[in-house]
Amino acid sequence: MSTIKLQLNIGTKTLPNPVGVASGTFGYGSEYEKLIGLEHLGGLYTKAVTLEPRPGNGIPRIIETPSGMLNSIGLANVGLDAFVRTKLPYFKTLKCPVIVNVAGSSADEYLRLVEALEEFDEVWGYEINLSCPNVKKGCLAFGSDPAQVETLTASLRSRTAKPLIIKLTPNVTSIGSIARGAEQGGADAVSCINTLLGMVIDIRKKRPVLQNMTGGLSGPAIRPVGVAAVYNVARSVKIPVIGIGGIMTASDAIEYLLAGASAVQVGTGTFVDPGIPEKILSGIETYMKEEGLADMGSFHRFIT
Amino acid sequence: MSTIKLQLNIGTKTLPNPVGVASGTFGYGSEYEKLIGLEHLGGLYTKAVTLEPRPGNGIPRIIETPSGMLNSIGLANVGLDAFVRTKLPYFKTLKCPVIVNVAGSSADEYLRLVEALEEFDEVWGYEINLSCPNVKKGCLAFGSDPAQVETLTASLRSRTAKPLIIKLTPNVTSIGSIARGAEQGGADAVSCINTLLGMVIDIRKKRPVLQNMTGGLSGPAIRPVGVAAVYNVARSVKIPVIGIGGIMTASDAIEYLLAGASAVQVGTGTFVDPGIPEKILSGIETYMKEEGLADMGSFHRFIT
Amino acid sequence: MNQFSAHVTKNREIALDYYELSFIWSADNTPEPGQFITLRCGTGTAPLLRRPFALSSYNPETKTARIIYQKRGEATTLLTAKHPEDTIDIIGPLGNGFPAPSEGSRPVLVAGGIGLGPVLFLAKAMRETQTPPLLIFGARNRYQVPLEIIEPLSASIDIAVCTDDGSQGFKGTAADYLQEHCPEHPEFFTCGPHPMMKAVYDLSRTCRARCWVSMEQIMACGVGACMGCAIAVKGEKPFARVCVEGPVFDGDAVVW
Amino acid sequence: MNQFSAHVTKNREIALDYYELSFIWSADNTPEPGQFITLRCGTGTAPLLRRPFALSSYNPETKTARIIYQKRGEATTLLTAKHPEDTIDIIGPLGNGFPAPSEGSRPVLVAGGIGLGPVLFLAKAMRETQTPPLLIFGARNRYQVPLEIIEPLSASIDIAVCTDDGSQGFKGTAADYLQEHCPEHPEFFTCGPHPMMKAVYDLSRTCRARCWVSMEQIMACGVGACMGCAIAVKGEKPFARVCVEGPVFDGDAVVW
Ligand SMILES: Cc1cc2nc3c(=O)[nH]c(=O)nc-3n(C[C@H](O)[C@H](O)[C@H](O)COP(=O)(O)OP(=O)(O)OC[C@H]3O[C@@H](n4cnc5c(N)ncnc54)[C@H](O)[C@@H]3O)c2cc1C
Ligand SMILES: Cc1cc2nc3c(=O)[nH]c(=O)nc-3n(C[C@H](O)[C@H](O)[C@H](O)COP(=O)(O)OP(=O)(O)OC[C@H]3O[C@@H](n4cnc5c(N)ncnc54)[C@H](O)[C@@H]3O)c2cc1C
Ligand SMILES: Cc1cc2nc3c(=O)[nH]c(=O)nc-3n(C[C@H](O)[C@H](O)[C@H](O)COP(=O)(O)O)c2cc1C
Ligand SMILES: Cc1cc2nc3c(=O)[nH]c(=O)nc-3n(C[C@H](O)[C@H](O)[C@H](O)COP(=O)(O)O)c2cc1C
Ligand code: FES
Ligand code: FES
Repeated sequence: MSTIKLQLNIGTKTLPNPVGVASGTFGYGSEYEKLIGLEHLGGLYTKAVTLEPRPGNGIPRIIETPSGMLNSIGLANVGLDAFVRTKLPYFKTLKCPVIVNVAGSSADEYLRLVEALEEFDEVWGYEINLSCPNVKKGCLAFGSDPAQVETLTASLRSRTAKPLIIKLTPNVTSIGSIARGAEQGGADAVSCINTLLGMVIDIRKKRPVLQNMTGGLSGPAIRPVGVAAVYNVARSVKIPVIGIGGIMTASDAIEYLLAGASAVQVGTGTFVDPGIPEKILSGIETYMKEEGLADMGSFHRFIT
Repeated sequence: MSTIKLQLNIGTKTLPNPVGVASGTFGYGSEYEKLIGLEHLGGLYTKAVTLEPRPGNGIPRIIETPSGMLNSIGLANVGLDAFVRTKLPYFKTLKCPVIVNVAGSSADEYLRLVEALEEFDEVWGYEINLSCPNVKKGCLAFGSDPAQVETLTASLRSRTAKPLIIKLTPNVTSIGSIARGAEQGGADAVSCINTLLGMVIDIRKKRPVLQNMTGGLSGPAIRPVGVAAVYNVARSVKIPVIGIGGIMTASDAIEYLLAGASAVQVGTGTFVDPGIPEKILSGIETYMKEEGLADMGSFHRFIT
Repeated sequence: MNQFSAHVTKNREIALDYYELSFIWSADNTPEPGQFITLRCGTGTAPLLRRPFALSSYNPETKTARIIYQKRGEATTLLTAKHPEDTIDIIGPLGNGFPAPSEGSRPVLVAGGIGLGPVLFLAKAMRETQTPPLLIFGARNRYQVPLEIIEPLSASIDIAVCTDDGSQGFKGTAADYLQEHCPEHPEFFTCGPHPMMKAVYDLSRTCRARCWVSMEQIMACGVGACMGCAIAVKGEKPFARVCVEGPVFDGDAVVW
Repeated sequence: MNQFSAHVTKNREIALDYYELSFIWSADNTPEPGQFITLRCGTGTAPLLRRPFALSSYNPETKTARIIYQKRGEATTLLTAKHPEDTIDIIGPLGNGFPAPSEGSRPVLVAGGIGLGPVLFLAKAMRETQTPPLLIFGARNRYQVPLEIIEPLSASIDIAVCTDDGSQGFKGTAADYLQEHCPEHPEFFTCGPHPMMKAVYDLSRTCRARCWVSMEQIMACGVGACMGCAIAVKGEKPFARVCVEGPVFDGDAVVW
């Protein structure tokens, strides 16, 4: 059996393995440090960071749905300054790459965030959240127009040499063309999918369960949508694709890899069982050995 | 307790009650006649009819997914001529409204189908399938462009006075604007949602399970997406909205009604239990009595 | 065909991961060998769809019907937890059963794995009415052979058990056995994994015998409405629905 | 906090739709009254999320912990099917427990429905270390009162059972009882339905007592990562997470 290469190049850097944890589902890492070995993560994508602190949306914010969940956290976070002060020191102690998920309500905000984080080595790279369905203004508008995505990506590109990952929303007519916008703007990778727009109504109270009316649907329910999105995106761009959506098992992750992803992120799955990312990584290794696959690229030759 | 009105006007006609069965999941009705009383249906939406007979897509065509299923039937159907010859006589014997789901690969095909069916009284109305994700050419392209939807709807409108329902796909950036196109074209109602584009991969065979690669995701998994779509569409148009997607119980149907739908269709739910449409209808009646709701419109005053 | 709530009377493991479920039949029609039912194994949304199972026996006096099933995934695992007090939601009988064998032929029934149920039902029916059949059953190893279900039949019909590893009966597949021991003027009735049925069909070509095959395909509705259970067939139409045109097909009609 | 696979030692119905689940505790930390665990009730994708339950007792000698839960929906229904041979996937102990009562105060523990578990745990702890508390438990009717769980405590502490319909003990809500029978210098510790806790808190304002409330909110992660379990609080930040800042809060901090 030949040796297996789990690493993956994203721009100028290398992810140690293909299994990361998705933004907004893993906090800033410390929340899970007692439960799992963070050093095994192939990428810790932080909760979105915004320029100003944000309290997040009204309550309730989450509700379970068939094989999924709907959330409307909003971009609840401490804001850039407190993030730098209170979270970065912790990231310094971590052995896994920390990718900061960045969200803004204007192009300028995105740029200022990246500029401010650029000097810190503990920030491995950026995942640009153009796709959050839970804020009224800003990111969703950007994320659904290829030209705007290209322009914003290009501006960000000129400000950083670190890995720049654009996160795509599935709530568009053609996710492939958005991905092309990101690629043409100079992104090093795209990640997809973010949550699907959804709503659950309390029929006795006769109003949506979530205070924010709609929310983002995640979990196994959306996995087929995510796999199809990755399949489309991987056929639209040459940069690596990071697959997200409903991944609970190694088999689920392998579906994404075969569809064209070079890495994956586990989101809702970690809520269900924090041990899932590690189990997936070892399951991928076993599969690669069994099937004689040498590296992440070798998953891509089967489905054309 | 005042009397309850379950009827609903669509264009010049009236649906007897708000619970129909969705296109492609109920064949032509006869398949279920031994299991349930078809006379209770508030609308039997036929499998899509095309001009020429179509064998449908390759096999396998379906696969279960978490709380849902993926199908790629393709528009398997006997074609217009055989439909008129072999199916219409049966519809004549039915007491429920039969709405013919119409699909084409060009505007001209849609028009010819409606023209040909116009003379038959047993055709209560049309549901125009602009949204099937399972055929390479045609309907999906139409369904994702408001201007094309408006033009096609207007042409259809000039050819029929029967209820004209445009069925919308969720695989678009703004489903509300597609709905507006349909309304401006003269549609009597819109129905939504059709299935979400999805893919499932067999990791041992290393290819998509469905021979057609991608398929349409339906079932409870997509219900939050359907409810959000109906909520958006109902705020974009004044014509009635028919809610579809993952409805299994009266409570699910009521979510759609509260979100802005005036009627619903049960699809995948009928596979799971053919008795579901009737249970839902009686559940809606009970709810209306308990909550003091007089008619379908009265569901719409709570969520704004 | 009816939808009914059936009382479970027994549910027991009969071989490794193979179970036999008995329940009270209350559809209008009496089921025929080769016909199937669909049942809802859970109550939630995952697993979602009804699952099809062929009937393995029917006793008109006690109105008891049975299926033999293998524990495979979520739905069949839930099924193993059913107890005699429980009820299950059943639709049936569905599809077309096996035809009667032609005059003068020796029925050869070939079953593999979960194909045992319908073939056993057929064997029992034939035992009473025609030339006693030869029944060949293939399994991976002896743990997967439900001996106590098969043996009682050996008084009245010839039975050959085959295991891939030779741990019980003939060593080899059911098709291997058939190749070596095919009787005169055979007519084949088979249900099991696709490769096994194909092998039996190929053999039927060589010896110019008729061959009836019970096909499998994933199903959504089970009643002909969804077009989901299509298989490729020869003839005018490229596809046939397993649930209504089958599950039993003339082997000649199938695109193998 | 650890994730561990716990052996179930007992799981029994203790009142109508109320169950007590006992299991072996193997986290590094000893759980405190008011702390909770999350557990995975099924193995499939629906129900999906872990469910939070407050601990109702802990025996350091046998390392046995317990929860009292009500059968409500899919997840708790699955939980009722756990047997002594089974294992369950647990994360805990989570959150902050109840604080010790202030010097000189009389602890008044008010529980309603599924709030009984943490309050019982607290009562048992207080029984040994401080002024014996008064425990008030409210339920809808006598069928929902797990007498055999509550009664053994009555030897060492005062207990008042209240039912909405008067079928057991005091007729009225726990808050009604409290209004009529509030002891001197009380300090409140409460867990139960929101309206009950609000009533207890309002009463605490009237009698200028401290009031500790154990809040509920739907949870996804249970460890502070998802921001899902927010409740509205007073102070600089508008929200607090029940799973890490709570579940026990100073009643004064909560936006009621
Ligand atoms: C006409 C017919 C008769 C059958 N008779 C028997 C029988 O007598 N005994 C028996 O053990 N099994 C029988 N099967 C197969 C049985 O339906 C599957 O084993 C069962 O559905 C597995 O469900 P699961 O959730 O446990 O496994 P899963 O993990 O969901 O699936 C395991 C395999 O079962 C098949 N399957 C899954 N869902 C369906 C579905 N909705 N319809 C059909 N196949 C499906 C697929 O091939 C899949 O790969 C029959 C199938 C058909 C079509
Ligand atoms: C800190 C805390 C401690 C709790 N302690 C207990 C206890 O000791 N005993 C007990 O019986 N119950 C307790 N609960 C409530 C318990 O978590 C719910 O009853 C359980 O989740 C219901 O799940 P279900 O699937 O059976 O019901 P469902 O039908 O899913 O839900 C019924 C209700 O349970 C609540 N619920 C559902 N999902 C969650 C979730 N993921 N997180 C939190 N609440 C949810 C909702 O209010 C919902 O309306 C506690 C909740 C919290 C937050
Ligand atoms: C509670 C919650 C919060 C989330 N917050 C963010 C966020 O801040 N930024 C972001 O880009 N995605 C966010 N997401 C989306 C996830 O990163 C992921 O794209 C999505 O949940 C699909 O993956 P899953 O099905 O594995 O959860 C959030 C998801 C959840 C469930
Ligand atoms: C097997 C299958 C076949 C379908 N065929 C059609 C079709 O021919 N025309 C159409 O407009 N919609 C078709 N649909 C979509 C359904 O009508 C419905 O919009 C969708 O399944 C969502 O509803 P559900 O979740 O209740 O199934 C089909 C769906 C399924 C599952
Ligand atoms: S399963 Fe639906 S047509 Fe056969
Ligand atoms: S449940 Fe995730 S932060 Fe509390």
